[in-house]
Order: sequence, then C-alpha cells, then structure tokens
Amino acid sequence: MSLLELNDVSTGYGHFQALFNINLRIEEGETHAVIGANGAGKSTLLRTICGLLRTEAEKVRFDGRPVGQLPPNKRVGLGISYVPEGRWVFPSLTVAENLMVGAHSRRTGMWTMDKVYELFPLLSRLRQRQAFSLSGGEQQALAIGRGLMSNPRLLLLDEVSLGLAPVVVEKIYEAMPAIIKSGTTVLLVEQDVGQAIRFADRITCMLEGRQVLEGSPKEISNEEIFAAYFGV
Amino acid sequence: MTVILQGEHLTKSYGGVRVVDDLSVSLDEGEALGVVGPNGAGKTTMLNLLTGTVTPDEGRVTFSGADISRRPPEQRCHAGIGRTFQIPRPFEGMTVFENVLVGATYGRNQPEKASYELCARALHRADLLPRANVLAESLGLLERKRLELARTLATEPKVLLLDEIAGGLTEHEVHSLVDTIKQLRAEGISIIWIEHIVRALLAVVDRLMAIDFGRLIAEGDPTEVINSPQVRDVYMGSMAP
Amino acid sequence: MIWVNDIIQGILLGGLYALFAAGLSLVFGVMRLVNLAHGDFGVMAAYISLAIVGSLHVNPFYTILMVMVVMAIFGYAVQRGLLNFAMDAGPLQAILATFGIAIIIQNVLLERFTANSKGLDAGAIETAVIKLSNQVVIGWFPLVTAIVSVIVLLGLQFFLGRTRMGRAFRATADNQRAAQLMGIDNRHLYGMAMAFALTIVAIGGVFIGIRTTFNPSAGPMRLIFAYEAVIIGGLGSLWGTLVGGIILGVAQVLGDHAQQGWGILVGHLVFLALLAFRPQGLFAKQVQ
Amino acid sequence: MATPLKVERYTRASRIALPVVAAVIIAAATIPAWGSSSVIKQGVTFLTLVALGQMWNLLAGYGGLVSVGQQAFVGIGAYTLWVFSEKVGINPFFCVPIAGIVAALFAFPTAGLAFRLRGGYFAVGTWVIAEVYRLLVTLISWLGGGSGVSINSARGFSPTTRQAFVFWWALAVAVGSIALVYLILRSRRGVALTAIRDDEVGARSLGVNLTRSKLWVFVIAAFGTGATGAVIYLNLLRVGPEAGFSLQWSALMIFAVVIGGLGTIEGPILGAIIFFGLQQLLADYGTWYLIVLGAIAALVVVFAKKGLWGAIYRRWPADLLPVRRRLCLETVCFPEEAPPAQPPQYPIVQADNLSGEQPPAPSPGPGA
Repeated sequence: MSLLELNDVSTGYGHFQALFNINLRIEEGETHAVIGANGAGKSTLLRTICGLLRTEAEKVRFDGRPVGQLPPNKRVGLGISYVPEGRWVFPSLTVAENLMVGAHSRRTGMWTMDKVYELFPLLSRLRQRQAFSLSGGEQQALAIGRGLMSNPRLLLLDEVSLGLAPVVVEKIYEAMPAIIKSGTTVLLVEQDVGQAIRFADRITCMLEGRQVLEGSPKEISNEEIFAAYFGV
Repeated sequence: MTVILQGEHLTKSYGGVRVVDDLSVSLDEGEALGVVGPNGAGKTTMLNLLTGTVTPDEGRVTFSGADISRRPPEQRCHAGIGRTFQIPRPFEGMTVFENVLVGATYGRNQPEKASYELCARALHRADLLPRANVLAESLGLLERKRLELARTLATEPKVLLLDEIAGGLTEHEVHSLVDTIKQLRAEGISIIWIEHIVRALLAVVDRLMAIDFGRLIAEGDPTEVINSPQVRDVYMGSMAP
Repeated sequence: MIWVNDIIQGILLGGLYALFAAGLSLVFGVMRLVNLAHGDFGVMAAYISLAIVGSLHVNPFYTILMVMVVMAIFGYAVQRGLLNFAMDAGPLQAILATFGIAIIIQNVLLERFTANSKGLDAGAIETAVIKLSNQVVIGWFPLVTAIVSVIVLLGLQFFLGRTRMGRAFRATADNQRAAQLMGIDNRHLYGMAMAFALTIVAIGGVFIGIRTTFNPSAGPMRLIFAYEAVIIGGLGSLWGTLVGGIILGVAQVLGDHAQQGWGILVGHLVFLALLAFRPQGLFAKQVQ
Repeated sequence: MATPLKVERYTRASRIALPVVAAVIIAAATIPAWGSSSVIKQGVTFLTLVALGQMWNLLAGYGGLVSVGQQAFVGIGAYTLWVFSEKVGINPFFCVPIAGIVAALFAFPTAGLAFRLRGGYFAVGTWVIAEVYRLLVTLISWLGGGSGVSINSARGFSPTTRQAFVFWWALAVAVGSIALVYLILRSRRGVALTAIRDDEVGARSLGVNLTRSKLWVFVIAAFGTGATGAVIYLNLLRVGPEAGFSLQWSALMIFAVVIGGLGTIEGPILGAIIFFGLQQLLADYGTWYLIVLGAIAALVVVFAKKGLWGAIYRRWPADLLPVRRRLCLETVCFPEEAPPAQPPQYPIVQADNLSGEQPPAPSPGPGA
C-alpha cells in the first residue's frame, strides 16, 4: 500500500479547472518531486493533498484512509504537513513561537525545537525575533522547520526556492538530506528543476494541469523535461 | 515609434520583500509586449502598478508622456488603460451586456444611450454578442475571460493589459482567444500580455520580457528570450541544458 | 487640585472601558468580526448576576465566577451555532447576524426584566473612599475596578503570550489558513475566542452593573465606549486599548465637570476628532 | 455595425405588474376616505417602513454601506419638522421635503467621518455619530432637551384631515422611495451601483469612481430617511431624543431588508410586509415581534443570503420592476437562458488568498 494515493483527481477554483485526472502514488520514505512551469497546477496538487482544497473522500487516500474531505487541521493530525508557497509564517509571532504553533497537533517524534535549530542553525540565534523581520531565506527555513514540528509522515514542500537568491536556496536545501534521512516522505514542488531532481527518487512533470512525464530522474533526459516544461 | 506607456524604476515592497525591484518597462504605440516569469516574480504587481490598483514605493508611471503615478485606477481607465484580471471578476448579478455597459458608460464617461453601439461592438469583438442577455454568473470560464476582455474593450483602451487570460483554457479555447487578441492588435491597440502559456504568447507578441525577483532578466525577440540562458536558468535552475 | 481628582477618576473609569474593549478587540483580532452585540452581552451578564443575587442573596462580587462560566458557554454556543456560519456567508452577513443578536438580547431582557433601571448592590464598598486631600477623593470601588481591569489585561497578555491556545489565537489572527495548516481547528478556536471575550465582558458587565444602574437598552452605549477605546488606542494593541479607554474616561469626567451632563458627548467628540486626524489610532501596531 | 440596436427594459411580468401596481397605489390612496382611524394609522406605519427599508437597501444592498446609524436621519427629519413648523411657522405638511433636504445636508459631515472606517467599523462609526446627534439634541434646551417636543401646529387641522394628509404623505414616501431606487437603478448611475454591489475592484478598473458613488448613495438615503422621519412624526406628533434617535429604527429597516432580500427592489417590500404582519400578529406580546424578527433575520442572513425574494426569484424569475436591460438587434433579442451544460463547479477557495503575499494583519496580542 502506498502512503499517498491520488485517484483521478480533477479540481480547481470556482470555474477554473486547474487539475485534470491526476493519478499519483507516493511510497513511504520516497522523495518525489513535481516540476513544471507556473500555472501547471503543481501548487494546486499540494493544496488538494493538504486539504486547502477538498475533493471526494476516496480520491485522496493517505495510509489507506480516504481523506479527500478532511479539513487541513485534521490532516495534520494524521501526519500530512504542508509548507506553503509564500511561506506564510506568522509575522507577529517570534521564531520560537512559530515553531511552537507548528507543534500544535501534538504529534510526537524525532523533530523537536532543538532538532529544528540544529537543522537550521541560522534560526537558532533568531529565536526571539518576530518573524516579519526575518529575511526571505530565514522565513523559508522557519516555514520548513515549523512544518517539521508536527512530525509529519508526509512533508509537502511548495516552491521552496521561490523568490530566493541561489546562494540562499543552496543553504535551505542543505537541510534536505537530514529530513530525508529522518524517514519523512517528501513531496516537493519546484520550478527549479535542478534542485528538484537532486534529491528526488522520482519526478512528475506537469503541464497545464496534466501529468505529462513521470519517472526516475535517471531515465529522463533534460531535453524531454524541457519539452514537457514549456509544451513546445 | 512613440512610447505610449512607461514604468520607470518601479519598486514595490510587501512586508520587507521587494516584489517589484527597480523594474522599468516601456510599451510603444501599437506594440504587443509579452511578459513571462515564475510565480511570484512580480508580474501581476507590475500590472497593478501600471493600472493604479497599487501605488509604487519608488519610480513613476507615464502615459502618453504624462505622469500618472498617483492617479487612481478609474482615472487611468479614463485615460485609456484597460486591463483584465487573472481570475475573472464579472459582476455576477448583471447580464453580459450590462457588464459591458459599465465599461462603456463609465470608462468613456458618456451617457448610457450613446454607449449601446460601443457595447455591441465590444461584445462582437470578444465573440460574446449572442450571449449578451445572459446573466454573468451562468458563464463558463472561457466566456468569463471573454467578458473580461469585452468589458475592457468597451472602455476603448489605447493600451490593453492582459493578465494570464489564457490560463485554464483548453487547447482549442486558447486558439480562439489568440485569434481574438491578434485581431485587436491589428486594430492598433497596444498590448502588454502576461502569460505562462508560452506558445500562445509567442503567436502574438513582438517583444518579450522575462522577470524574476521583480527584476528584468531578459528582453527582446520572443524566441531568443525564451531560449536565452537566463530564462532557462530561472525555469530550469542548475540543470539547464 | 479638583482637576487632578477628575483625571484620577477618569483613569479609573478608563480601566473599565478597556475591560469591555479587550473582548471586542480579541474577537476582531482573531476572526475579523465586529461584534455589534458586544455591549449587550455585557448587560446580559449584569442581569444574570442580578438574577443570581435575587435567588441566592449574595454579594454580586461572589456571582462573578458563575456569570463568567455562563457567559463563556453561551459565547461558545453562539459562535459555533450561528456566527461561524455567518462568517462563512460573508463579512456583511456576519455584521448583520451580530446586530440581530443584539436586538434579540435587548428585547429578551426587556421582556424578562422590564425597562426599569436596575442596579447591583455590593454594599459598603460602593461608598467607601480613600481621602488623599480635601479635593482628591478616590472611591474604593472604582479603584478595585481599575485594579481588576489591569489584572485581567495582564492575565490576557499572559494567556496570549504564554499558553498553547493563546499562541493559537495569535497565529490565527496573523494568518488563519496557515494556522489551520498547523492543525488548529479554526471553528473550535473561534468558539473559544468568543467564550474568552464573553468571560472578560462578564467581569466588566458585573462591575459596571455595580457602578451604575443599567437597563435592557444600555448595551449599545457599552459597545460604543468599548469601540471608541479600541479605535483611539489603535487596532491590535492591548495596552493601546487601555490608553484609549483612559483617554475616553478622562474626557468624559472632565466634560461632565465642565458642564453637567456633557461628559459622554465630549467623549464622543474626542473620539471623532481623533478619527478625523489620526484614523489609524494612537498605537496601531505596524507589522511590516 | 450597421444593424440598428435596441435596448428593451420591460419583461412580461413587468407588463402585468406595472398596471397592477398603479391600481394598488390608486386604491390605497382612497383608504383615508373609507378606512377607520386605526387602519389609517397602521397604514402609515407600514408605508413608512417600506420607505425606510428601500433607503437602507440602497445604502447597504447597492452601496455596500452597512450603517446602523440611520436613526440619525429619522431623528433629524423629525426635529426638522418641529423646527420648521413650530419655530419658522411653515405648514407642517410642507416640511416633509425640507426634512429630507436637511437630513441630506447632515449626511455630508457624517460621511466625511464615517467613510474613514471600513466594514464593521463603519457600522459602529455611524452609530457613534447618531449618538452624537441624539446627545446634542438632548443637551440643547432650545430643541426641548431630553423631554422632547410636540408638533402642535399639526393639531390645528381636524383629525380626519390630518390623518388623511399624513397617510397620503406616507404613501408618497413609500411609492417615492421605490420609484427613486427604481429610477436610480435604471439610470446610468444604477449601472455603477450594481457593479459596485457585485465587485468593487472590477468596477474601479472600468472607470467607476467608488467614493463619489458611495457618497451619492449615502446622501440620497439620508434624504429619503429624513423625509420619512418627518412623516412618521407627523403621525406621532411628539418626538423626544430617545425615541427619535432610537436604534430600533435601524433594527426596523435592517430586518425588513434582510428578511426580504438585500440588493433587490422587491425584497425590502416583501420584507416590510412580513415585518408588519408579524408585528400585528404578535401585537399582544410586547416586543416579542422584535425578538422573533431578529431571530428570523439572523437566520435568513446566514442561511439564505438573498432573502425571501431571492428564494422566490430562483423558482420564478420574474422581474416585477424591470431594471434589467436586454440588447436586441432590430426585433430579435438575444436569448436569456443559461447554457444547458454547466461547467463543473469546484469548491471555491478564494484563490487570491492562496497565492503569495498576505497583507500584514494587526494582531490582538501584546507587542511580544
């Protein structure tokens, strides 16, 4: 049984259909990357998994359980943690408080505040700073750390590198091996293909709401990806 | 070629993050300019700065040589800047015709009776005339996008700013929309078009600019820009071929 | 010296207004809801106290705890039963729903307790004073009220800053969707926020009921004072709200002193003047 | 395009409704000739309620301005009536339009302050300003102070004459308010107001000046409410600050509009009928009618956003008062039916909220 199953998911916003018949299997412990240009539906896919968008219950299964109808707060309790695009840190809360709120679901496991500070040493000296005063990279690290505080079985990372300078992105991604090693299943969405495939066991390429390419990064050539990316 | 719409050194920050950073854009009369860039690159904010929905922290916007940086959106509309929204926002309780009437009467600042002709023409150009008396809430996505276009056309814009107008449409729908936009171009309307469906964009625009982090990263011939190392870099990151 | 006395009285009164305002601002902060029934909830609390006093024959001070519990349960129920749905329907709908509740409370109280003014009798403390000089006289009861207000505000600050649920409140205020992604059940949380707001308002309601008489239509005035304190202080600032309450209280006492009966009007005018010249309030918190 | 264009306004329902409405108005106008004194008095109550509802609906339903301070203009209307009839000596029946104009004048400074506030804060802001007017009247002894004043000049007429004129005035403000809203909506301004009702940002981008439209609506609503206030107190003959500036006036109009249906002309009329019916039905039970109405209003606003008229309209879409425009070429009008195949509707998550930056929000917490 796969940890996460999407069965023929079609969804969107009001009149706007963003996903067309998506089928996806993610195995426990796997790192899976979804790539594609903007507007491809990558973020919508993650929102459907974390519960910001709902579908019929059966269309999203987590650990065998139909969860398509559950609100996000319930899914966190089951072990799905979403690190949103745009980071969404709580601006008026301090770094430490942001992490404490991240642990609101009371799921226990290896991730604690100290472990997160260990993972992102840059956060450790900012503990008492309000999150709005952090730089983009620091906010991104905080958002990931906060997502880990619920000790998820499945971590959804949405556009981690968005709006960050390459050196900063590099710093953030340094944390990836440790996260993967902790046994957490990771599903990440990236526009930066290079970053995505560095850690991914499998990749899915999306174009305009549809899956156009899937496989392990070794099997797929750059040219194929480029073609799938722009649809040209 | 004379410049019709220009943004100079525009900067806008939200919560300490520079969404648009010292960005300059200029549009010649009769030109069609395409804009690409990853999510959050500041494309829509740039558009909002040009239309007045957002005021710049720094920099200025000129239209036909006049500084319009501090003018509210309605005045810019009167001046001849029309826009469509990424997520269509029709007036749902009004009919398609009445929606367009708002643009014709208020955008052109003229009496209602004098606007009917203009409305019919705008509807015709956007291929919506047969749907004129349908309530806007019952429209599907393509027709909503077309209504966005028709409403704006009714204000008789000199410049048309399109925000991802092809997004979410089927292949066939994109084609028909591209034809409409080509038509508008041929009529002499200057266009700035933000779009991530690249092939739609390439079919229309004369020039392409790519932005990231709110800054310009490439500008020029559309095909060259899309194949430029900078743009490949932005999209594909470290693995760019 | 008589002015000094006035200002002291005004400050003490301001504490009470801040107590009312804290609940209003908590509800607005957490769920962006302007609760038009807030003042009526306070009056309702006073009547509940009155009813308990009537049957148990105790000093109204001893009823506060019971009133707090009743109001908390009531608040949670109203939020989960109606207002959550109202907020889903839209901001305009939410305002109108609270207005409906306000009118219902006013008229239920009118039916049950008649339009006559009532008062809560707390005994000797109401008239006991500390005489600092011939002209500066501080009543024990206003002093206790102000002290309790500050204690409650401190307690609220502690709660918001140091407890799990308090942090959840603040996280939701910052970004409701992100809070939900952390496992915070917003519907329950909104219920709790309303329960908390009404617990605080219960204290204020009983104290104001001891201080002055009240009738079923006294609610709107309470709401308006609380609202003025919030706006003067600036949205989102707890201690700004206290300062707002104090400015309002001082303005009212001084106004009354200058011309008997003009106090409330002067308070309103000070508020409107501040609104005209500093619409963002004195201590608006800028999260930039 | 060379084809001649025509815009049709009438619908089949309206072709039937308009003569019926005209007949009803004429029939109603004869009531003072045959109705009993209590029928006439209740008629005045009902008709003024219709007028107040129409005005509040214009304000909130079209202007998006949820004011709970409209009692200010009822009170101002009432006191204007008193000042001009008692102090100036004008025939009280001529004071109704004057009351409207004075209320409209007061609307300007009121808007100047209240327009600085948004949403719920606007609601309470208008309320505060109404309180200021009430307190001013209470404190100014020239206006009778807290104990109120009597409109004695109206007593100079015989009771039947007075009642008849009051009734006709009430009929005039009711029909007038409906006609006013109707004509506004049919006019160019109505296009802008309906657009604002549906989407403010979209309206602005098409050239609509929001502030001007809202101010305009606020002033017109004040005018209608003030004139109606004068009619109400021509009927009651005695006004005090507590009653004239009572929150109950706002409750009345809000409940009527909300129950009937916000943002339509027919809704508030229907709401007024229901309100009035319940008031009569529960007349023996004190203020229970307000409790019941408050509960109905709170439930309707939450669970049937478009009110009773909205529910009826969904089943039988007939515009009795045609404000809609239909575009026709020569004699052929384009169809009004929706397409048969509806595209799938997805759960609507406000997509703008999902993408990117969130505006910084004030926090209730201490400045930790």
